[in-house]
Amino acid sequence: MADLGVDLCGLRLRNPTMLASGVLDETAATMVEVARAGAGAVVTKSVGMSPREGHANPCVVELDVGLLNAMGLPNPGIEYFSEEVKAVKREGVTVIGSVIGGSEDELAAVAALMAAAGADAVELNLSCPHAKGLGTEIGSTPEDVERVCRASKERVKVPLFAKLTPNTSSISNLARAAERGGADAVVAINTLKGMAISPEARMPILANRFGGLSGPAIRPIGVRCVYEIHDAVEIPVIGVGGISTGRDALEYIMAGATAVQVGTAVWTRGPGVFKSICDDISRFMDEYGYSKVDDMVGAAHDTRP
Amino acid sequence: MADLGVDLCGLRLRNPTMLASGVLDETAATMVEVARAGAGAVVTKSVGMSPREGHANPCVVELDVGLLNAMGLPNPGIEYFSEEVKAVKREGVTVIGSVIGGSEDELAAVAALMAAAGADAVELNLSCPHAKGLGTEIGSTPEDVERVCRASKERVKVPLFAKLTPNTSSISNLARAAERGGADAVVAINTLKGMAISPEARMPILANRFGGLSGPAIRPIGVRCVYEIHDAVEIPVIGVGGISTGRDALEYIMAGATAVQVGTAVWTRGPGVFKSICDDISRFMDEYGYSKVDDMVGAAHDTRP
Amino acid sequence: MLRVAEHRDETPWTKTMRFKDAVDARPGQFVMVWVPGVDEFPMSISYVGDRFGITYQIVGDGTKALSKAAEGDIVGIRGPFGRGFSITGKRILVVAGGAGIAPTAPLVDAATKKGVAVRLVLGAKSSAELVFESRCAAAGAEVHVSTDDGSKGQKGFATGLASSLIEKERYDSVYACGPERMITAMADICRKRGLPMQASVERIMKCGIGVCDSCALDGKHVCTDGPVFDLEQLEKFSELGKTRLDRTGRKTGI
Amino acid sequence: MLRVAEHRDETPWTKTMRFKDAVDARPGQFVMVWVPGVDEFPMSISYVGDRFGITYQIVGDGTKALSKAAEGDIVGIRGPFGRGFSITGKRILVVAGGAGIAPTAPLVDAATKKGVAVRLVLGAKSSAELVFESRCAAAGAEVHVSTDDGSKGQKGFATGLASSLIEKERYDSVYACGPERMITAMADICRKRGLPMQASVERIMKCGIGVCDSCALDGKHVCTDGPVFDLEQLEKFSELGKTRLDRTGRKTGI
Ligand SMILES: Cc1cc2nc3c(=O)[nH]c(=O)nc-3n(C[C@H](O)[C@H](O)[C@H](O)COP(=O)(O)OP(=O)(O)OC[C@H]3O[C@@H](n4cnc5c(N)ncnc54)[C@H](O)[C@@H]3O)c2cc1C
Ligand SMILES: Cc1cc2nc3c(=O)[nH]c(=O)nc-3n(C[C@H](O)[C@H](O)[C@H](O)COP(=O)(O)OP(=O)(O)OC[C@H]3O[C@@H](n4cnc5c(N)ncnc54)[C@H](O)[C@@H]3O)c2cc1C
Ligand SMILES: Cc1cc2nc3c(=O)[nH]c(=O)nc-3n(C[C@H](O)[C@H](O)[C@H](O)COP(=O)(O)O)c2cc1C
Ligand SMILES: Cc1cc2nc3c(=O)[nH]c(=O)nc-3n(C[C@H](O)[C@H](O)[C@H](O)COP(=O)(O)O)c2cc1C
Ligand code: FES
Ligand code: FES
Repeated sequence: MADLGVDLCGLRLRNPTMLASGVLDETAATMVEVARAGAGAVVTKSVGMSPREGHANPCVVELDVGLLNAMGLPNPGIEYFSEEVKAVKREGVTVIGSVIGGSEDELAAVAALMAAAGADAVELNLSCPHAKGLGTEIGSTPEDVERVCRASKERVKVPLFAKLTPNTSSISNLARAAERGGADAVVAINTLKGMAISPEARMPILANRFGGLSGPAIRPIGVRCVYEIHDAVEIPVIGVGGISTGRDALEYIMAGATAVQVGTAVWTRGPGVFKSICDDISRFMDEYGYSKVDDMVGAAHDTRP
Repeated sequence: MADLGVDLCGLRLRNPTMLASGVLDETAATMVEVARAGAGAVVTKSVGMSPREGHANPCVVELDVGLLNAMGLPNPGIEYFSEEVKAVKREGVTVIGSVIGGSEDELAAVAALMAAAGADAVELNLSCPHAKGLGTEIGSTPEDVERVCRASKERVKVPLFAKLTPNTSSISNLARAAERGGADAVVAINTLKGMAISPEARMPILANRFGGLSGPAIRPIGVRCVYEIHDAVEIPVIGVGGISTGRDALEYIMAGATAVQVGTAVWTRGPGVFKSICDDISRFMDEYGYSKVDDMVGAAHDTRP
Repeated sequence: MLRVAEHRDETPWTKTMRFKDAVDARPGQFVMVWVPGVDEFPMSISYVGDRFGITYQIVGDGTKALSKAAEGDIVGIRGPFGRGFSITGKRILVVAGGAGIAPTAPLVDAATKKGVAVRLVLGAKSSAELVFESRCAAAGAEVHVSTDDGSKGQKGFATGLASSLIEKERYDSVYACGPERMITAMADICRKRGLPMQASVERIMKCGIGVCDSCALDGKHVCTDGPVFDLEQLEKFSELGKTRLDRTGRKTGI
Repeated sequence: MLRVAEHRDETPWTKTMRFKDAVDARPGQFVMVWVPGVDEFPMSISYVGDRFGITYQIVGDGTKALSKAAEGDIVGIRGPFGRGFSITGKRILVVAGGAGIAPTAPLVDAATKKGVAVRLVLGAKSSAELVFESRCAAAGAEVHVSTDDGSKGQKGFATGLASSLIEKERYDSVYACGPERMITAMADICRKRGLPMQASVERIMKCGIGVCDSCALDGKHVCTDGPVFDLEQLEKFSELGKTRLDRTGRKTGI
């Protein structure tokens, strides 16, 4: 049987799947349940310096092709959340702490507190498309990305991941900036900025009007982004966007992802999705003669017969 | 019964639906068939100065959520194509000529020839995500868009549309630039840059590797773009991306589109999709008490009780 | 979006809204109700099947706005979501406190229709706030009323009345919906007596579909694993009756 | 991606490839065959149902690369696409020229199975290039061979042999697949005789699914409206036998 373990910036994961930030990861108990269901690691909800309620309801729109959400980064603040991180760590789960901040200093401060709480790695969310002053607004230019990564890098010893936005004309440029700024890995992609309108109500459905599109709809975009980033940087890439089967995960891995994250598919397929993806990958590796995941990373770049 | 007619830059369309560029519009006979099936107007395949074969096969990937294509802008060149335009006009069909070019001068020259052939309007394709030197590469910055529109505007008397790319951090900025450059309307959106990989073959499926994502997957992105553009410019917006039902079209109209284009749905629902969309819209207008399409344009902007 | 077919007052603070449409749902499932421009919130389905409906108390801005909707107006509905009640046994006791009657009334309908003998304890603050008493009686349930102020039926809480019924008669299963302390009290009684029990619980809901974690209860989710939980699960909850998450995700006392 | 189960030579330039998988298709439908890293092109299905297959002539880079695939190798398949033949009548004449036997052999299978009397005219350049003669005979068809060089059967084109059969016997329907001038010649004969006819035609295919317009034939599309058209439609085509679109979309002589 194939070995599904992967090495990611020195972290050893039992399999390449992780729970994506923002999905079932605001409380310790839930994160532990998801890890038990099969995820190789969990990424926490994006947490900031102080508590946030997030946007008013409606904050999700269910679509045939995925999900549109404008949760608005609700979170209990890093002080409170540190206890949740510790509780997850006590259960032996690999946990990556996602952080947000309104400025590079605030972000670096939250990152430092997240690391202090025991997170195995810290993921900078530079890419939420629907919360003012957080996310995209500090991650939309290469200059910002570099500066922000550098500030956090100085305060964090554990691996630092930069999660990038696809709402840009060149995600490679953002990835290069993250690498220059000292990020140890790049995570791509966050959601695409979208909107759904109710013609009957003649208004946008989300209370925040704009939201982030996730799920199967964005997979071809995410795969393309990972493929481009793999060509642009030396640091590992973590692929996310629309993964719900092993085959979807393999697209990302062959595009260049060392590991993958799964969010929306937890809605459609439940937390069992992690095990199901791993089983698929393992069957594929046996059939196509791969003994370790690493042999497949970026494989779609080297062949043209 | 509701009146479906719309006025678009002085053109009177019997209904707000048009065939989108690149789908069933390389030959006159096909365009006439699609118009007979119900489209209010047809946009031609994007045509350049000289003939192009386009990319090798495979050039499409069928997805659950839409279509990924890298046709590579095959076209017979404007000299040959002028005869097709004339043949369509002879049948009394409203035809919008889509044009491409490697530089602003070439584009303006093709636009002028397209207008001379009798096109009712000219659409500048500034946004194809998968053909080198054409499309996005001359339409990815506001400066380029403005310059290119201005050059064509000087040579074309009929209405000039600028078709924009969503592969950007701000489509509003591109729309403002098009308006400054003299465009009479903005068309949004073209496809999103994407990729599909075959894990079994360990390579991208499209011969061109990268392609453009269209269909239901991109509708929330297109609606968001039209909503943003409607706030940014005074000129009309034409909405396109993932429309296959009247309700989809109404999302765009309420976001601010004066008319809509339909491409990928011709694959899933056949050319009858135009009539079906119009029937849906008409039923909706009767039920919700709208007497003309114009009363719904941008309606989702004005309400918050 | 659905059109309101009927909108009637049950009490000064409780209304029932019915729609032209049918919903294929089990008693205990809920929908997310969108009042355009105001809010979206969870509501149990109080009438399943044809012309489905909800029954709600007016407590804040969202329900106040909903209460103003006229017949023919449109309301957004997502769902049905969650797991409903499962009806087991020949004789059951249903305990409903306040708005807790909303999901239990269709349970009474379904159970009596199946030939199950149903005793319903209907608790409210006062006689003016009793809902669905005659509906449940007409369905064939034996209805026992308790009011906090004694204005009708037995004075006191529903749990008191319920526990005296349990002492008198053997039930195959107990169903509870109402304030959380009523649920924990019923759970205590049922555990001691070895009675199977199911209860519907409430938490803040944002997504309603199991992604946002805002309705978390010890790692389970009210929107997908619930809102109806059985006694075995209820006993495992360390947070039940003690804490709930606020909108930021912090545990706060109930 | 499907695995090649069997790959055999039919003639020096024609091979049949079969897959482990079944396809639910009508005779006359086609698939798009992807040879990774090389090309994707349309091929008629020559075996429908279980272990479906294609039968192809090696003409260029794509088919040459395909011909090198070994058993167990993977090939990409999209489809089945298009409209196939419909079998009508009690006695039919099938005329196949060259690789035109690929879609007509399963038609012969299906028709004989239904109890229809089938006469097959099988045309090829020489006896070495005849494909599926024994398959069709075994299925129960009366097979008439013509070769351009007279190395087997009647010397000359398949159309000549077909027209002499039509003079001798009354057919309910005629089916043709092969070079375009064979199709137009058969259409002439059938029109004159008032015989119903169906023919499969070829055009450049890029998408295969009715979006790109590259397979256009007078506003119809070979990939979705065809590849099989009936006589009524064939007669309306002004381009048939005269012009076809090249890869840029310009009409060029055939
Ligand atoms: C599964 C479920 C079923 C429910 N069924 C019914 C029912 O059948 N009848 C009924 O009257 N009530 C029901 N409720 C409670 C109902 O959702 C709240 O009364 C309603 O959301 C109040 O909204 P508001 O805007 O009027 O008040 P607000 O002023 O917004 O809030 C008043 C209180 O309602 C609760 N609440 C508010 N928003 C939410 C939310 N999004 N999710 C959960 N609770 C919230 C909180 O406790 C809050 O303090 C149910 C709740 C849940 C979770
Ligand atoms: C509906 C349909 C069914 C077909 N069925 C069969 C079959 O069963 N057996 C068989 O041998 N051949 C069949 N063909 C023809 C087959 O598609 C071509 O022989 C094949 O594409 C040649 O590819 P190549 O790369 O080897 O040759 P190339 O060197 O690429 O081309 C050789 C010739 O093949 C034709 N061709 C090439 N590419 C395409 C394309 N994408 N679409 C259509 N024609 C093309 C052109 O006429 C070209 O000049 C069919 C064609 C169509 C349209
Ligand atoms: C409900 C929801 C909430 C999310 N919240 C966050 C968040 O807090 N921080 C973050 O970095 N990404 C967040 N995301 C984005 C996901 O982590 C992920 O990048 C995106 O959804 C694409 O993956 P998917 O298609 O597997 O969901 C959220 C996504 C969803 C659906
Ligand atoms: C096969 C195909 C070919 C296309 N070719 C062109 C083109 O030549 N010029 C252009 O401006 N857009 C082209 N497009 C983009 C469409 O016009 C449209 O903007 C996009 O597909 C989104 O709309 P849809 O989801 O309705 O297809 C093409 C799209 C498809 C699917
Ligand atoms: S309401 Fe979002 S997980 Fe339950
Ligand atoms: S091959 Fe594209 S329309 Fe037929």
